Amino acid sequence: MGVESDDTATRGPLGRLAAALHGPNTMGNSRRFWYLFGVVVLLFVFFPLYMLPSAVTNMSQYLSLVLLALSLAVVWGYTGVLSFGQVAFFGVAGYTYGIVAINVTGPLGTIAGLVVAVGIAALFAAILGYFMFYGGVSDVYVTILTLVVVLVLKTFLDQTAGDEWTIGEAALGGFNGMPGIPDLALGIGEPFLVFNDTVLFYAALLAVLVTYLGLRALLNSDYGRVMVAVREDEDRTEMLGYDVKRVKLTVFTFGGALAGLSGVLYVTYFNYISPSELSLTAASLPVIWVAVGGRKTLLGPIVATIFIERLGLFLSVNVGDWAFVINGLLLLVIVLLLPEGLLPGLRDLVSWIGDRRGDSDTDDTTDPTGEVIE
Amino acid sequence: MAIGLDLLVQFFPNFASIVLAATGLAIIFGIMGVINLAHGEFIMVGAFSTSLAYNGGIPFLPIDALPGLSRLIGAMLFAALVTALFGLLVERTIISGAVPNWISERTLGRPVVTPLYDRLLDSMVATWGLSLIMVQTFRNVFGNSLSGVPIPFGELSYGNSSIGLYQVLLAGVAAFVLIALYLVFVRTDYGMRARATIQNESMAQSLGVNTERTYMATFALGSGLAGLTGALYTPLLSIEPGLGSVFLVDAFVAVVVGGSSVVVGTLLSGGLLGIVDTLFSNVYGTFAGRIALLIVAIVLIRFIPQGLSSLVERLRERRLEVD
Amino acid sequence: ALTGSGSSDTIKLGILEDQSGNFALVGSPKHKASLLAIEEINNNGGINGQQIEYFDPDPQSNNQRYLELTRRMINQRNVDALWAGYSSATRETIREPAIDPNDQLYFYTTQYEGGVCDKNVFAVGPTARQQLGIVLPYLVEEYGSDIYTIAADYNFGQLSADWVKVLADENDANVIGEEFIPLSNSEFSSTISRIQDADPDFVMSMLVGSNHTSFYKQKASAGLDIPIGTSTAMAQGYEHLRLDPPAMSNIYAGVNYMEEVPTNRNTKEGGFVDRYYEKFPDAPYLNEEAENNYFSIYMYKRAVEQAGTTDQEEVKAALESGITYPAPEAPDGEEIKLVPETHHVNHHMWVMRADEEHNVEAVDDRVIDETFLKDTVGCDLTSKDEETQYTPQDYYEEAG
Amino acid sequence: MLELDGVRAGYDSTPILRNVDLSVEEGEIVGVMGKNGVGKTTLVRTVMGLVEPNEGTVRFDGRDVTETPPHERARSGMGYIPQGREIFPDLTVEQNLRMGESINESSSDLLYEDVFDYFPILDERRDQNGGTMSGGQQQMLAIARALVANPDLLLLDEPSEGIQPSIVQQISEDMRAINEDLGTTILFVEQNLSVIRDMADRCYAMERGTIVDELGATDLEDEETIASYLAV
Amino acid sequence: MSDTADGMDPAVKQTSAELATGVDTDTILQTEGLTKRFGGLTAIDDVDFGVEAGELRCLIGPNGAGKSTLLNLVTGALSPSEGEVYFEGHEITGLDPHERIRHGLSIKFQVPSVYEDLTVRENVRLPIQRLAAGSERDERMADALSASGLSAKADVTASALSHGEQQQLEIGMAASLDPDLLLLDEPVAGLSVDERTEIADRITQLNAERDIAFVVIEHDTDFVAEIADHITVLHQGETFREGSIEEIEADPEVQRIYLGGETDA
Ligand SMILES: Nc1ncnc2c1ncn2[C@@H]1O[C@H](COP(=O)(O)OP(=O)(O)OP(=O)(O)O)[C@@H](O)[C@H]1O
Ligand SMILES: Nc1ncnc2c1ncn2[C@@H]1O[C@H](COP(=O)(O)OP(=O)(O)OP(=O)(O)O)[C@@H](O)[C@H]1O
Ligand SMILES: NC(N)=O
Ligand SMILES: [Mg+2]
Ligand SMILES: [Mg+2]
Repeated sequence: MGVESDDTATRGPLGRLAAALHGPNTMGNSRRFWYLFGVVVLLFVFFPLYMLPSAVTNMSQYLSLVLLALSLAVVWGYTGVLSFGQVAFFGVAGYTYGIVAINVTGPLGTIAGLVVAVGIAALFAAILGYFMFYGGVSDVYVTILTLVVVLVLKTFLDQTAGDEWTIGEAALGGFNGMPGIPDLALGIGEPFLVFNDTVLFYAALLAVLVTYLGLRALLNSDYGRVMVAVREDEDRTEMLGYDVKRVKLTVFTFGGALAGLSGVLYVTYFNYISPSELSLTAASLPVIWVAVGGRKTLLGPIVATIFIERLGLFLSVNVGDWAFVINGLLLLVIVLLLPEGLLPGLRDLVSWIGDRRGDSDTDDTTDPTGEVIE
Repeated sequence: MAIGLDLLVQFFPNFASIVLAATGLAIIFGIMGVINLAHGEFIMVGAFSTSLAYNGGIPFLPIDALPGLSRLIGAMLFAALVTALFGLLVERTIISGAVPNWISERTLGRPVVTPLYDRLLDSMVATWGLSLIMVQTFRNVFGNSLSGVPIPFGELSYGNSSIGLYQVLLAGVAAFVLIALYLVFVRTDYGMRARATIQNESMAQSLGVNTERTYMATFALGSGLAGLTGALYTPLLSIEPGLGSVFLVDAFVAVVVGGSSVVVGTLLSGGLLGIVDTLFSNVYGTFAGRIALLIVAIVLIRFIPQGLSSLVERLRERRLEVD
Repeated sequence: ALTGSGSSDTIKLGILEDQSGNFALVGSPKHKASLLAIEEINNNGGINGQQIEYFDPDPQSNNQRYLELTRRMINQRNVDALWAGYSSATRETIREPAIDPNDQLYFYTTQYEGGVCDKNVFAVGPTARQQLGIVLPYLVEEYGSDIYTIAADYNFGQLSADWVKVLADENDANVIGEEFIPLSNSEFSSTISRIQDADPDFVMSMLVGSNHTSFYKQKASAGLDIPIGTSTAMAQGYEHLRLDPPAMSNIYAGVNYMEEVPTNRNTKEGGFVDRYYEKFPDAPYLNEEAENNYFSIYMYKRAVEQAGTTDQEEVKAALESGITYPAPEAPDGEEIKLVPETHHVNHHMWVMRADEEHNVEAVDDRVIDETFLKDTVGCDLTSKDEETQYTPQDYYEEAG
Repeated sequence: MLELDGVRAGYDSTPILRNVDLSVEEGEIVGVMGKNGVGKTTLVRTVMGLVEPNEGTVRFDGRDVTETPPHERARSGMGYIPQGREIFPDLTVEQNLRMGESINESSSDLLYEDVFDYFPILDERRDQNGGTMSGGQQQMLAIARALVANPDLLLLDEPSEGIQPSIVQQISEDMRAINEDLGTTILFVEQNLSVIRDMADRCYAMERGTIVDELGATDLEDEETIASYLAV
Repeated sequence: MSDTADGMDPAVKQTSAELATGVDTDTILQTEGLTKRFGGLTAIDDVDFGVEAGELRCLIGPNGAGKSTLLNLVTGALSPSEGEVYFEGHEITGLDPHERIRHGLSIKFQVPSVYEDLTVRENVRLPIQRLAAGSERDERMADALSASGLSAKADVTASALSHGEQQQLEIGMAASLDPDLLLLDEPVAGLSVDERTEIADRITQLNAERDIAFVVIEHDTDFVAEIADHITVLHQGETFREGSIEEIEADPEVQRIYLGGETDA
């Protein structure tokens, strides 16, 4: 898009970094936010010290799903393209990683798997995006079309149990899925770092942190503002000289890659993938995380993903029969009472209460002929 | 010839299931801008109500005492009514937020819920929550399955094959539902007012439309149709809380492929998708039928994003041009 | 292998069975029968004097939840043995990332396609080969040699269909038609018409799940009146009780157990069925997998008693010593045997037939050994630790 | 016919109307003028019931309608032509007009002939979707929609906006004719000097959410006076 | 950012060469045989409409004459049934709207179209960030804000602006694209008298100082009289008259179809 960098040369590198991370498109622009952010990051960094191993590995799973949520936040929340198909890229990357890593043994195979998987997910998104956006498909039609793509993939994968669906050493495995997917590893020949347990946790944490900060920078950059402009009004944006279709395609492709990365981390957590990652339920989860957290934010989907997933576990352990009911009620209540999402809703609630306190003074003293109207 | 006859006969149940799955969803989606992900569960309510009523599970309502076919028809009509009322309840509490707002206005002094009308995505999340609640509540209350209802009417033989006559008759019911809806929309102003309401609610009010009642009626009608679908399929299905999920995807695809006009759109998409499904299932097997149906849907959405009913409109315009 | 927490005087079992979600219909009898076994054992003095403590969170038919809960069972609850999951997909979800790295003793009790050869896994349900191996020869004998196979279009169905072919060969029968149905399909008129066109002597049905249940109703209403052999219907989801007659009329199930299996241990007063309904009066059915959970908990008890410890390696060794148990499926005087080499069970198999009124009676029964792993692929966990699942591809490679 | 007494109203917590008193006699044509943003539209919307007053009363036809929802006001005879047209974009022109039929339940005559007489383009374009009509055509449609059912009180919010000069003149004349022939009471908001002068019997001037002046017939002769209320 | 890339397209070159020989080089916009049909209705009928560089043209005509349609064909929001559009010597008929904008076109729509949920500053930033960076960008944003009279409301969301302020904002956004030709569809509809004057001043100023050519659609004849160099009257999709304000106002046919018996004083 040929956009120039911001005018921040005078503020030094730190100032430039701060400027890059701040802007109207993300929540949390105050100093207090960054202190809190630091504290939370530290809590996560030391998580393995005070939590059980199972909690740590479960957390790595939530963190890899956070990337999936973020991919939808970027595509839907910031660019206005509601894809119901993020799990398609997630799943395709998962399977691709499995196929490559099973066939090419050793750490290099896993790294190649990662690269190829993310690349294939991005390519798939690019092709699908081109098919849709350059064909004039928009709004809810994108939503349904992407959903149908997911269902086609699932229907197809469900019946790949036969031997004809074996690629090299890797059998797609149909409904039962593809087991034996190796952990990501670094090294040549012998791995010197294997991404499992705590290592996987830190890798996922790092990925989330980098993605979050990177997305903040992206969304507050010129390009991010164009994305938001596309969300707000496609025609107006086109008439300001921006190539709206290309922006949507680029973001959709990027979202596909991010969902793909999420898929790779997720399958290395399971060492296994199956078509149930492409079910209607699975496809709707990212939408729910993002909608519940607040789609026009990055933090919202992060918090909501971890919260909802962890809550599900809590309920299945402690509640039993009525867990789904409580889960459903919670979704309902959040959507009805906080339509902008959990985090923006809480923020507005806090400021509303603040206003009410402040207001109650001014209300009483407003002069009926006072300058209320601008 | 035999193959042709076979395809024709097989087409009827496919057409019926797509149309019946879609109409209720189409009305609620097309007129209220609400995507009801709990649509399958509304169908399930219809099926459960039918099974309970038919088997004498409803206190004070001796439908099971009716003789013969009237017992089944009574149970089905009862189920459609129950689902419509249930829809009304959902509309008042969740979709419009009227009940929570009534409470909050008396306690907090302000409404807390913005109606979900024309908020496609929020309505999706909310009804997804509703569907979780409904499935598990039914499971907890009624158990994992209910006893079924026999399939009436016996078989229809053709060539050296046969099919349940009931499944063929369902296509007739589907056609009847479409005609009835057509009459409701064409003969009364209801359809026009409902569409006006979603396009501009406050203007519709200013022209004398009781928009609240329009929404309630629309949601109840859509729910009632879902209930009817559940009722009609009770004899054919195993009655479990999750049974609605089979219908959901086909319903969605049919609605989107059909386009904005509920009756014409559903008719065309039911017809086309039914043909595709029948053809591919028969020639290449059930898997091929399924995949072909989905792929045709993708291609149609891509090339006719306004839906099949827009083709009819274009034809109509073409005619105007000639005039 | 265990670092027991404060209460190491109890034996801890993890019971992960679906109480809600898609598989609740088949999962909740598994859950209930497990509790019954545990209660009986505790009431009779426990195992080696130790009471059983159990953890039974609800995995909600969700594989992701299964993995989380399995890890929690292993890390947090330090369970001595784990029963978990209905579908093979669930088993595969937890096997590699959680069961094997922790060498967790794990019982998988569902009837399944077969082939798991894993030192930590005791797959004690019947395999497709065992189930089809009793019902298919019976039907060939009774009705003739032309078979039409319909099966769910996924691993279990496809592999079962392969076993039908293998067994048809062995019994001089032929598969004249074969059709796979996606799990989401519930419309069967074209399938029914194809069966009528093919005109087989009987149908083998390996349809799975509630959508596929519609097949039986629809074939009845279409007037398709043909014997059907199955490994899936009736014993798990009690279709003969849920569907109106005559949907299941003339259906023959090859099973190791169902509520109606006529052994004294099962149906005699005070037998398994009575004890189950006494504890769970509202339970709808006592299914095949429920019995598998039940007897395998007792087998575990015997193994611990034999090993004199709950140390998992020693218990596995004890289980590999040829443990047997007088399970409800077996007639008086007979015990079913856990095969040391394969961790599978040589079940007493039954052919159960439903009539027009859906009354179920046994028409044939005998012990059928699990031969595929042991004889064909040579799985021997007593001499070689493995963590593999073999498929019929291996059968064809090994057996030609 | 219409009487507002001490009305305060606004959006959410922003107060807009402050202490508005206003009355329109049966058969009168009354204008409201004022600069952009003073609250004219809010006033009309309050009369229609689309904005709920926090204080004060609205009386219509002798009845207190303060709590009455808009659709009942419409049925009891209020016809509303909003600022910005608010045509139903996906209904045809004919359907848009039919939507107006439920106004004024008490009168059974429908004035399609008169309406098509004023705006023949609407007759020609019966089957075109409202949303694809040109800006001015939509404005005509909005006026026609409120007129078909012969309302007792017509509320017009800047009816001349976007309409070609010749038709603007014509509208003023038509409104007067409707007023005389059918006895329709009219309350209208305008920016256009000549429309105010041509149509109004009487006119209120608004500033910052409240009525600051009332101009009688003689004041309205004088364009300077009008202009002074419309300009700074 | 710039449109140099188009120079490489031989087809375009050829066309512009052809054009250069036949047509006045000062013409920045020219339509040839432009026609748009909606179903049976011909909204634009074989129109050859030309605008000179630096000109301030008004486009008037009865409701439904096709004025907005013509602008939409020029910007590419609609595609023509027949005919071509040339801009600064290049044929732009098949281009996407954003490509045309990059050639130096700009538009303010009939219905106000600003980003309602964004602040005024973000609104203004969007056109400018594509063209300028660094301190130049800041300056141009500040200029655009003050020229629109919105400096004080820079951090207000656009939905909270009055109708007139939104019009000002949209004109400001369109103007900050540095266009050679700015198309305005009813810029003063619904505005009060003083706001009309402000916008008239703004237009004449942009025209004089930045040498931007204008096509302005408006029904307010006083306003048209105040700003227009030259007027085109469109009627039933065809160019009906062209001329100066005096000529047009005096034309009895224009009075009949458009202005009415007597024009406003
Ligand atoms: N829906 C709304 N929410 C909040 N404020 C609003 C809303 N609609 C209007 N306002 C504000 O109320 C004030 C009065 O608006 P109103 O539309 O009544 O003015 P008006 O006199 O009709 O102006 P105009 O001549 O531009 O039509 C303005 O400041 C406007 O910004
Ligand atoms: N999409 C469409 N389908 C059918 N007819 C259309 C469509 N768009 C515009 N028209 C018709 O084309 C004609 C020209 O419309 P256009 O909007 O260009 O008029 P205009 O000159 O801008 O009028 P106004 O001054 O009222 O804004 C009108 O008769 C209109 O009804
Ligand atoms: N093991 C099965 N039925 O999946
Ligand atoms: Mg106004
Ligand atoms: Mg126009």
